[in-house]
Amino acid sequence: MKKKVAEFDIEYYQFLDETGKPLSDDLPDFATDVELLTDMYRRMVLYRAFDKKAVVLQRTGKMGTYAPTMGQEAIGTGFGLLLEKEDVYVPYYRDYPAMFCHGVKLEEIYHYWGGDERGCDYQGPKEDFPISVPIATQCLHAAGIATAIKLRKQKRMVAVSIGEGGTSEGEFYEAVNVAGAWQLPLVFFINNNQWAISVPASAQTGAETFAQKGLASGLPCIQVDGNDILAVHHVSKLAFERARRGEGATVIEALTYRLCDHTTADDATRYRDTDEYNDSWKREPISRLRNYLVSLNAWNEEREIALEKEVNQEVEAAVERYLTVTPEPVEKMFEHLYETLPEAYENQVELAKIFGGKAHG
Amino acid sequence: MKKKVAEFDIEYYQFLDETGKPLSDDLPDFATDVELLTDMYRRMVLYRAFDKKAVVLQRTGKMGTYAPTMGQEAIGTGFGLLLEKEDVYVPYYRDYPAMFCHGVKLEEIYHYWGGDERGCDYQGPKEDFPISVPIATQCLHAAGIATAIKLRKQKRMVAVSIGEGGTSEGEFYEAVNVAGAWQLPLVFFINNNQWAISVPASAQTGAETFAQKGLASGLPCIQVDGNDILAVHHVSKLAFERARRGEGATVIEALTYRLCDHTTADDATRYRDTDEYNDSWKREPISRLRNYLVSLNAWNEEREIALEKEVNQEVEAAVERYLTVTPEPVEKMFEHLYETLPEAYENQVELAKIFGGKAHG
Amino acid sequence: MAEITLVEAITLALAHEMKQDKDVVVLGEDIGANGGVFRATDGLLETYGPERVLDTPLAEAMIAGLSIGMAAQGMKPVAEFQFEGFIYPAMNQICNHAARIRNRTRGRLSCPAVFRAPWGGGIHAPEHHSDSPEALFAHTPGLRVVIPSSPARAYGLLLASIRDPDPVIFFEPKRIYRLVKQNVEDNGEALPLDRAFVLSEGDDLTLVTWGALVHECSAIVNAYHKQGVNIELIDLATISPIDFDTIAESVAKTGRCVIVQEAPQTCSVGSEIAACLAEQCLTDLEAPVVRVSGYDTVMPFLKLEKSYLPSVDRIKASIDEVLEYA
Amino acid sequence: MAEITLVEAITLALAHEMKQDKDVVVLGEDIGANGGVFRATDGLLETYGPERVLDTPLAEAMIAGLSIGMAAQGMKPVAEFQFEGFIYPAMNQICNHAARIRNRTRGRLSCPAVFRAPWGGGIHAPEHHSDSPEALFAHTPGLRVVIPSSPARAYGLLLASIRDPDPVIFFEPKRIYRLVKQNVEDNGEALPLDRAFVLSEGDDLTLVTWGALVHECSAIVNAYHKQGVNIELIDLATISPIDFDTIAESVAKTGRCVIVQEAPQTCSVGSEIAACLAEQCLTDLEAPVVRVSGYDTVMPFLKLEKSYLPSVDRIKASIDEVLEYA
Ligand SMILES: Cc1ncc(C[n+]2csc(CCOP(=O)(O)OP(=O)(O)O)c2C)c(N)n1
Ligand SMILES: Cc1ncc(C[n+]2csc(CCOP(=O)(O)OP(=O)(O)O)c2C)c(N)n1
Ligand SMILES: [Mg+2]
Ligand SMILES: [Mg+2]
Repeated sequence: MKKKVAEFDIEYYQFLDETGKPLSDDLPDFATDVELLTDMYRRMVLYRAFDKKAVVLQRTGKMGTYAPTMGQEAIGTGFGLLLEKEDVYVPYYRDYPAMFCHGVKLEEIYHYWGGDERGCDYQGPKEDFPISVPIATQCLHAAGIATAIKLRKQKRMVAVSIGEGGTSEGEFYEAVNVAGAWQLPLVFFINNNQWAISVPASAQTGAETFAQKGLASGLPCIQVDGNDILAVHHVSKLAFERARRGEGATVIEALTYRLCDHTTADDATRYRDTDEYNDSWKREPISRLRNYLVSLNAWNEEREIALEKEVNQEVEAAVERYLTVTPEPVEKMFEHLYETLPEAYENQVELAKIFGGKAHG
Repeated sequence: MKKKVAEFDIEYYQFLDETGKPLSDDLPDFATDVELLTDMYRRMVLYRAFDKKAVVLQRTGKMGTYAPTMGQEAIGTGFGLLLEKEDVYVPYYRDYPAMFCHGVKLEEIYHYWGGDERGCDYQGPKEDFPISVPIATQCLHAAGIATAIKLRKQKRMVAVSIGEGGTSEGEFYEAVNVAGAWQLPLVFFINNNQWAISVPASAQTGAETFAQKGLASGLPCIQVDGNDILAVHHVSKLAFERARRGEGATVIEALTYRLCDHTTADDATRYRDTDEYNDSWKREPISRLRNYLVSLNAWNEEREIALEKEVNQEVEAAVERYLTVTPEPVEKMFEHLYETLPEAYENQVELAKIFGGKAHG
Repeated sequence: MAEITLVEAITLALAHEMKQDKDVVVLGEDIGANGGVFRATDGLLETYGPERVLDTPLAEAMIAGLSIGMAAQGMKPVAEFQFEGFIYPAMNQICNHAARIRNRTRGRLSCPAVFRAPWGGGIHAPEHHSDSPEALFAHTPGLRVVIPSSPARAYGLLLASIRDPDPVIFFEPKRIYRLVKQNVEDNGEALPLDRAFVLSEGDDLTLVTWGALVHECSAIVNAYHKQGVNIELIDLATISPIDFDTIAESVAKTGRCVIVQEAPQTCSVGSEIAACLAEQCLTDLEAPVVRVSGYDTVMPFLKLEKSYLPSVDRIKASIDEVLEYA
Repeated sequence: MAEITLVEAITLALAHEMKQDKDVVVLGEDIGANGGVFRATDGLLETYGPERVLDTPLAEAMIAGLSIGMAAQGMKPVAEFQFEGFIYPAMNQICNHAARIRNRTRGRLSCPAVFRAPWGGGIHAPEHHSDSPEALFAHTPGLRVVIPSSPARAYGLLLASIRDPDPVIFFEPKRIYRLVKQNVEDNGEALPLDRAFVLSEGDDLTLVTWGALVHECSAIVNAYHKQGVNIELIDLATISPIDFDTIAESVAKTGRCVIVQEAPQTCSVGSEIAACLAEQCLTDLEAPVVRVSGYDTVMPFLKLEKSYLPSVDRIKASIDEVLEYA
């Protein structure tokens, strides 16, 4: 005898089609909030300008390896704007839009990839974690922060992001598992940009969706068009509210496309079909929102030109601050190893001062 | 706009009720195969006698710490009998029934817990992995073996087991994930005995079932009454056939109860309700199958008495072989570290011979 | 003031600090109702409740990762790994994050966590339950590594570790969890984390060890003392950052040094001490340094376990060799 | 015979052995169509197809665990970790299983796998991409650890590692992946896994190093040679089990030793060498041993990376110190 003991489904959200036209009349409330939408738009344009500039900085020898975020702006912007100041954000390495929304400065990310630890010493969101390079580890930090918040009965929440490839790591799953077991105020964003360097999403797992990985711990799982900022914002709101109400964690898979090389050290033409890449530009998020704004009569050519000028100035100012920072002296590599440097280190610090020279690029 | 993009359900299998009465007429073919069923019964009785003896050996100082398997005999016996000689079995540490079915000798397990590496040098199933103490790691070994089998286009399969607590480890999930991604000929058995030492199953995860953890990689997931050997055998057959047909992996959660302390070093009364424990005896697998056999007129008091005698002799013979083995000389601890011991070890081997004495208990 | 064992001293220190500082929480597998498999957290759940004593799901990377997140929020997690052999899944979190978070954020975030684990061999436990992996963590900058060898030192060093603003690997010699009792006052006094303990003074030879072997070594030192040979016995205890000064001072006096450890020899803490001697104390050395270590092979299953660990005979033979060297 | 780089020598050895032995399979992240982020597996997918060249899901414990299972079946998996900093999630599998499976089954099962990873600093990579964790594996009995420093040695040592019946950690100095070219004949000849390489002979001082620093050290040795100082340069290469005999022989001749490594100093391979010298060669030593190491701090982000790594000046200063010691 057999009986069904559990049932699940995964829902997919999308409001705007590729051209920015609503798929139906059933739009979320904020879909007419022009102020919010233009803010979203302004930010996405800014972040893309930031991103392009970063690639230029790297190509011209002014920065180290960089992981561009081109094409994925709607995800981080869509949920980042929902983060309150007192919430905590734990990013993966390709997730500057959400970091910026939460108060990280443009030049901090330049410093980071420029090889300066001060790029992790955020002046804005003091509790946010810096970029995590060891993939998936950040999910457990986020769960730990959410645990602290829950134990202290605070009304805050934590968001964390990860690439779809990263969800193959055990540590991602362990975080999902404890988030479910302990009903943590935590929202997972799986940024499914279809590729993990050269490995396509389809080769990472046998699952039809990455969202369903949350079922392993009984979490609500949502799939969303990550190039439709309305949909991202909408599902994030649902999940954040749930977390804030103390009802636990959610897993959100946002579908998008990596419209760039994996990093500046990568050459995607080695493994990725150019047609697929070109075709994906059709679904990119910025023009989609612009078209929608235009259809609301909330945007025009003139404003576009003004915005372009504005963001370029903002990016240039950040670059200026990045390039003119005084290098750290060599002994800084010891200063923050422990709160107080153990005596045993005296010789090494002396040696470093004698032989170390100063920071270089 | 939202739409459903994926749907799943978990089915639960049970044929016999607690008293051994069929829940319906819908029984599997083999439910009248008296020869098979009495073999199952004989084995379960033997394995329980083996288990009780192991606890006695430990208590009387003749063996080290031991993890009993009391109450869980139907799971390993139920699927172990379906393993072909050329299949590979990768056990967790509480899973002697399946190991025995696949040809491991009783005394080999005594040697193992007695602290003798030769207990892992199985004379029967040469390719099976020994007991894995670091929890969940064995799932990846099983996936690796299944990968080798698949790459070599062999018609064999691999089974692996793990406790429900162990499924919280990332390595379990990584194995499930690759089994799904690569359609490996592999069947996972989650032995849900309700407790991971002192932690109840409900505290391990937010999931309603442990079976559904397989959904994370799109695998078919089945829950089964692990005290009903008919049900275990039936679902295992389905899963094994699937694996042998090259259709990929399955996750099976078998519900049972740890009718013993976690190990001989544990005292379950510290954390476990005695009523719950006592109540669980009602559902134990051996009397259930006996009752069913009796109802088929395939078992009686006389055969029971004969069987008891037979298994006691078999266990005593194993104990005898265990206790009379010649201890290994001390230099054995180097002999199999590498295939050929590097020269650098000469001094250490000499030292060990001088100071080592010989193996003790 | 009561006579307590080493494991009771651990519990006492935990309870003391949980009472003093509500940010201290303990977490791990089976540490709640069960009080830990060695009972190190016995009674804490009853006193401090499930919000300060967290039985976690079974996953060590998770335990470490949660601790890092909680610590970054100003909590002071004291995490237990059930045995040292199960700390490997957490190495990614410990080495790549706990040890680095302060440095890589230039002090913005930090990790005031303690990672405890029963450590070492000699209790006839199953495989993977008797290792001594302290060198792996001593090799990792940004961590502290501490191994106490008596109830009093366990109490004082654990208090210090919990109060320390940086991550501490705290290994507890399980073989001597209950070996001896000692009067330990619950006075909240921490011991310094950068000072080895000179347990007996002597001019003839310096004997450095830590963990359970401190007991064999003490007995050996007493035996030699009766024969008029005075051995200076150092319990290293704060393994990393190492207090080499105390060893150097001693060897300046004795000119001879034997190091005794359970861990395999290659790239071990004993190697570090011998290396520092070769670098900084060469002219003081009147005899070759000798390391008495676990062999460079896998810790055997229980039948051969005693043959693996440094035995009293083996230690004495090395001491004699070094003493006799002219 | 062609002039090839170190990374090309890796590819050549892989291709050679895949051709010779159909049980050899390579696996890892991005090693297929992409040929590995450093192109070490470039072209192998085209030649040997997806059943011999396996792009895996993104999970290092999984890569190691699969390798162990495959190896137990008699395959010879050569697994790539994308960078040494991402090997930590695999430590549980490597230390608790790969290193032990032969011993714990008394030879019934074994693990003829190679775990490759680009290793070391100096290429201005992001954080976690420039570490030198060889000591962690050298401390773990049952493993071999190999680090080549030239195209020819990379070729010969990788062949040997693949053919070796036991697990080998094969770290490739990424800084010199493309630094020099060398004629390497694809003759299938392996180099021994238990012999250090004496790159230049000399009576005045023994200089031991491995990996990318072999190049700076060679240049330094040449410079001293011109001044009439003859330094014996040893490329350790087979890190574990260590070939201490070659070092001891050299120091017997020179009486002076400097060890140069990228890794942090405490409990490092350099510590082991210095310790063995203090134990076995004390009377040979005419001067204190000196280790020139990465500092005992976290490898900095790229701006300070060069200040962290042993520089030519720092190495020379130590050599002078040791030479001048009287
Ligand atoms: C633990 C670990 N393993 C490997 C890497 C190397 N690596 C960096 S990015 C990457 C691919 C990640 O893909 P995905 O998670 O899909 O994120 P995406 O880069 O596509 O945004 C890999 C393998 C790493 N950083 N950390
Ligand atoms: C990686 C690891 N962590 C911790 C342990 C210690 N330990 C042994 S058994 C056990 C509980 C396992 O429970 P479960 O998986 O449910 O299996 P059961 O023992 O109930 O059969 C724990 C925590 C271990 N052996 N390995
Ligand atoms: Mg991706
Ligand atoms: Mg269980």
